[in-house]
Amino acid sequence: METPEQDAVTVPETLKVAGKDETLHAYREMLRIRRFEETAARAYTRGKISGFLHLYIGQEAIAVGTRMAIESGDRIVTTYRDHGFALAQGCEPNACMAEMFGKKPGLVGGVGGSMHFFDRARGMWGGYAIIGNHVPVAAGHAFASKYTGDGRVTLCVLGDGAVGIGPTHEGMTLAGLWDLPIVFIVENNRYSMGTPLERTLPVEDITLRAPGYGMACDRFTVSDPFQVRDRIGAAVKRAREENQPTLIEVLTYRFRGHSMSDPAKYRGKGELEAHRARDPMEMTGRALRDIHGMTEADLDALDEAIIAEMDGAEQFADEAPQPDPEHRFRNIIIETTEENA
Amino acid sequence: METPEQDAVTVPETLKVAGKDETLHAYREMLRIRRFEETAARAYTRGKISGFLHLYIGQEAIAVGTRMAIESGDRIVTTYRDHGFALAQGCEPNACMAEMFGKKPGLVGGVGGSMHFFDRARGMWGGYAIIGNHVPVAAGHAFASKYTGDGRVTLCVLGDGAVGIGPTHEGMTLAGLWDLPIVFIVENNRYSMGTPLERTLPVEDITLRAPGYGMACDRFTVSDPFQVRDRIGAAVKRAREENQPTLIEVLTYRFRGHSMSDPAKYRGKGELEAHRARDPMEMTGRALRDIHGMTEADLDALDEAIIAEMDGAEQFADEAPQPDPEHRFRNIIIETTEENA
Amino acid sequence: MAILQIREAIREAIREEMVRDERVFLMGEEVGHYEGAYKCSQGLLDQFGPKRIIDTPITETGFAGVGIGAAMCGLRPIIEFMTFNFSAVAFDQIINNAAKIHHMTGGQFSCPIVFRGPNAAAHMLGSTHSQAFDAFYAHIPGLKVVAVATPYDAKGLLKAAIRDPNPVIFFEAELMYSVRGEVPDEEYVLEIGKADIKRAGSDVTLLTWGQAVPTSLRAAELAAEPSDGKRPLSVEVIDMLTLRPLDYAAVLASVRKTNRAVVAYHGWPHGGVGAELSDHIQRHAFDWLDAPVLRVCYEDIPMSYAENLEHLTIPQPEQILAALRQVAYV
Amino acid sequence: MAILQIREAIREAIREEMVRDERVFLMGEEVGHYEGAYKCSQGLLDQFGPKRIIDTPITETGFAGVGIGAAMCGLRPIIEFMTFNFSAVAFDQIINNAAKIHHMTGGQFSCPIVFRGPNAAAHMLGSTHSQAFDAFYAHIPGLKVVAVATPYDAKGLLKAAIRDPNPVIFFEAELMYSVRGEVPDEEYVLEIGKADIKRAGSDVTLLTWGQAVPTSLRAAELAAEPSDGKRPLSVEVIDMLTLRPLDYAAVLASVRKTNRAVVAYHGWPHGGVGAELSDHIQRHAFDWLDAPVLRVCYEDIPMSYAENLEHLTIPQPEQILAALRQVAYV
Ligand SMILES: Cc1ncc(C[n+]2csc(CCOP(=O)(O)OP(=O)(O)O)c2C)c(N)n1
Ligand SMILES: Cc1ncc(C[n+]2csc(CCOP(=O)(O)OP(=O)(O)O)c2C)c(N)n1
Ligand SMILES: [Mg+2]
Ligand SMILES: [Mg+2]
Repeated sequence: METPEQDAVTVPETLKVAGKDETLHAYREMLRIRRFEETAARAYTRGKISGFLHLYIGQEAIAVGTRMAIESGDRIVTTYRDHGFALAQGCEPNACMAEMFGKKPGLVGGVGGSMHFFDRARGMWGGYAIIGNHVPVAAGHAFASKYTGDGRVTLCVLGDGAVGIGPTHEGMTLAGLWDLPIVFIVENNRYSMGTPLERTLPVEDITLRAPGYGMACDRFTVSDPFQVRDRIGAAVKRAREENQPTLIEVLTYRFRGHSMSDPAKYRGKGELEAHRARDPMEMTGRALRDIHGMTEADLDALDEAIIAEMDGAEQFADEAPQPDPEHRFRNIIIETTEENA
Repeated sequence: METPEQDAVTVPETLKVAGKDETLHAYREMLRIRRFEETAARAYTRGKISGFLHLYIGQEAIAVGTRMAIESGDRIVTTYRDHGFALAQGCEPNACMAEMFGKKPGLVGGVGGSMHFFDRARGMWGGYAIIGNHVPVAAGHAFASKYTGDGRVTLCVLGDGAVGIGPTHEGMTLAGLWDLPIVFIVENNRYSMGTPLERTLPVEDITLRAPGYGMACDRFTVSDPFQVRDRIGAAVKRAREENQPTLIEVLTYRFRGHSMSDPAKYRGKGELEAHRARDPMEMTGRALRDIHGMTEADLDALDEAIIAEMDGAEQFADEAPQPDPEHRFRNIIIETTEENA
Repeated sequence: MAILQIREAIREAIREEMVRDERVFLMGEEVGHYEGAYKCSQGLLDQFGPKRIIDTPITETGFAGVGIGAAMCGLRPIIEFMTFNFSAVAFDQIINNAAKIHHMTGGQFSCPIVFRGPNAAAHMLGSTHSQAFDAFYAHIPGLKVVAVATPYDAKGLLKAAIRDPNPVIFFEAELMYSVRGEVPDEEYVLEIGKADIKRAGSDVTLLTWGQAVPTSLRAAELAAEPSDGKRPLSVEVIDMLTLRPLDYAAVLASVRKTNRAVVAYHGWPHGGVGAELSDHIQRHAFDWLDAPVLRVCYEDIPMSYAENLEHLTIPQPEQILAALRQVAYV
Repeated sequence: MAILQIREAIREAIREEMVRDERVFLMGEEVGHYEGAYKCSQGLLDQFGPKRIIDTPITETGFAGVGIGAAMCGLRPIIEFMTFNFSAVAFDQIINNAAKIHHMTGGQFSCPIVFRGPNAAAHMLGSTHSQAFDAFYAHIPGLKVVAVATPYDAKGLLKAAIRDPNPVIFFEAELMYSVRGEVPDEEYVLEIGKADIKRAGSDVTLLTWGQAVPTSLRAAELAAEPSDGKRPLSVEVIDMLTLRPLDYAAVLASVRKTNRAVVAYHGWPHGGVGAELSDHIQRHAFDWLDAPVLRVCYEDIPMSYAENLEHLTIPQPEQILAALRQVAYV
């Protein structure tokens, strides 16, 4: 596994030029995702959350940076590793936590769990758990934008493990052929489950596929949320103004296992530490201290407030009622009426 | 549609340097395919052949050139447009015609028809009719060659319309990742059914996909069977000696409709004529006359012999018995025995 | 009343719904410039233009998914599969996205989409191109499944399917596109979920759908006017029309009257809609049944290309007649 | 006799067959270095190396097709689906290639391949990860379909599946991999196509398979020793084990003895193997039946994540008991 060089461990340019408020905002958002997931992880080990739980810890800058690059009304379509984008889009931690607890006030009423976060009002369009099968669906959202002229951009997020599967190929083929307003963001965290890239990709550079789709592309290692905002922002602009799709490979790293059940024994020696050493969230915190003159105490206070928010979410989820038994029969078939016909 | 320039209508170099015997052989093989299919087309219009009938007329040089580039034992895996490769591989016209007539002595006993020619002994490994679903299967043959070290090369033939579909992508991804001894030959005849490339491909150059699969590639417009032999031969060598896959796009043209039911109204004006003017088979015939001193009479005699062969095949098929009724229950489930277990 | 072919009835349904609702579009292989592999969309590209009549590359998973994604945005896609055999490569989109989006999103999104095209055997197309997908799709909660056999039903039910807020699988039949029948001149929409008695009778209930409908009606004629001196039978032929949800009420009402039932359809025997019907009848009309429910369908084998083998594999009127007589002890 | 978990029995079957036959290899996601998502292949990469224990990218259609192509060349692939839910994206390879190659090639090629992995619901995985694929694959001629619920059956039938010259779909269950049971120390191979009486009885026949086997055995206990004072019932629990071809002889022999039948399984109700069984029973044991055949299976809905909803959707012993009593008029 490529492990970053040590000199990477200095505050990146994009962070240096960012203002204090936006830096603080980005830091808070990333920290909220991390604390939310740490809380969820504990709840999982206590048996309060079940099923599969895939943590985003280490990748937060992508969701937060992307949020800063889009308008409200734009659509985020992602995988089962969806907490980061959900929170960055503004979903309520209470509703998200309750969803994972399988409770009635959950984001989708408790029927979906961790892998299926949907919050239409906040531009969170899922939450899909069959690898690659959301890619044509996302292309369909972009198709609808072009059809209706709603001016929306769709952002389709997938993992490095999803580029080899057919539905991804078909979705990208149609996006390229039909010039759809969409941005494909491949979160390359070096692994699909326990398998490193070398055993899943014929070539390391995923963007080599872009020319075959007639798509523009970009590729970079995440340093901080503003870098992500700027790089993805350019693609969003291209989509919105020119109806041109873009394939972006974002090199990132997850600090936890694939899911809670994965001890991640497959990592190389020192690999995790090297990536932690350039944790985009820590970088952002450092910028607040070194550049914007915030104190440890300031950051601790912020952290405590966020931890309290997430503890609150856990308590809310814990105390929330289960869905009523009849709920399992709802939202399957819609009755036909004059209105919806 | 790209229509070839007129100066293309001179005997190509590769034909000029070919010897008389091999030129005559190649011409005969191409003519056999063409006459076989013309006979089949007539039989179809008389209701003797049913189902779908896809003619290869115009593309013969690919099958004949490929045959000259491979060894016996190598595997041809192609689509429903399979008559050309079957005959080039040495399949009996009688058996092939009988198959299309749905008769007992058919190549696969009359259960497959035109789209499913299989003749294992002659390296004809099908004959598949679901677009793209033979690509992973062909990769599996190549996988088996690497696994057993049998030294065989698999040639997987697909149409321009098959490059956008998922199974093609997955088969090529695995071939590239695992370094399989396979050659992918995309027969780009400019149309998938009635749809020209511009409406099916995001980019015209199909080989732009090769880098994403970590594969070597080649791309050329068919001039004659020897050019095909040489270009595909290089890829076959790479596969056999280095276990390296290659993606080859062969620009060709079908003179008939997609299938017998297609009047091909969608062609551009003068398009068909322009392509006929550089018909690789006619070119080869011209080389026999202009370079190798054969007379019209010689060629006519050859033609008559071939027409007689194909008429014989039609008569054979016509007179052959239908499969026995019980045959429909055969070859579905194999009884388990000591030997096959 | 106009006399239309089924392909024309389908075309008119699409045309009328596209005129009525801007959100409706047609997408599939060869639906535009080629006007449909079976000419169901003849003239539609000229009338509605390439924005709403969309030719696709061969990417069933891709354009099925695009349709689903567009439906989630409020559009009303009609996705044509050149034949349902090709929906096998899009199976995941249908079972995991189309059928589940509304449920999986807690009702925040719906998926008003129609997947339509010919289903089951045509003539001598071989094993991969002759399959009935009824059993697969009717099994899946979250879908509606319709199969039509007359121009009247085709037009009325396709319009209903296009207006339906749920994903609808709409089965046509390649060999029936030219079948003619009366279609009202004024607009009408039929109700999904209702079976139709195509021929009333009192001795035996014959449940059928799709391509087996004409075969069943023929069998009913043969049973009514036997040429072999056997006792005539009054057969009630019910076209199920909707395979999910099944019109169990219509089925039970008839069986409780005739006390006998045969199910005839195009499809393999192991499980499927045929078994569902006979299971339901034995469970809910147990005390009314004078004979076991019989099924006449494909043999349990892949379809062969050879004409004689294909003919033997597909249900013929004679076999249905034999089943009708067997349950009536004639 | 050793006591093994089902995952160990599966591993031993694969190991023994790989030692016995060079042509056998295991391919799938995470089967090698990760040793299987459910640790079924623990230690196999070390023993056999990466040539025969092959990690794949996420390309179910790709590696299913590679397995089919390799089988056509004479190899004996074992293709692991991490769960059968992911076989939906490979559906075409299974229905159109694996199931048809032998027939479509006039017998020139065969397809000796095993597709294996966990099927049906686990615990709180939501609608796309909790589906039973029995109905889909058992419907398809050209396939054999097996479902196991004990270490003994798992080992003996997986070895049979690997040696079988036909394509075999082999269903396991995520929640049962840790189930322990006796497995003979000496080699044995079981016969595909034979049901197994897991508990003998005389009042009611209970047909079941897969994850519903332990639930059914529990229900049989409850029926035998009622805590509620109701009349005890002697229930014959038959584990079908093979879903295609079904062991109809064993089914009919039992039903003609008990005159009553219940089918209990994990899967949706519309059609499928459950309907096939009750249809077959009513047809061939009509005069023996004292009550309609009942089915206990999933409700006809997508699976919800919430624990209480999932519990209500999956057959529980109490519901099976109620069905047993209903057919026995208790
Ligand atoms: C079609 C399909 N096959 C297999 C799986 C099981 N699975 C879930 S996540 C995963 C790994 C995905 O890795 P990647 O795409 O890199 O995303 P990441 O988890 O790293 O974010 C696998 C194999 C699945 N969900 N869908
Ligand atoms: C999955 C699938 N979708 C659709 C079809 C119907 N179909 C058969 S051939 C064909 C066109 C293929 O064109 P191309 O790949 O260019 O091959 P060509 O016919 O030109 O040789 C189509 C759409 C099919 N057989 N399989
Ligand atoms: Mg990854
Ligand atoms: Mg073509």
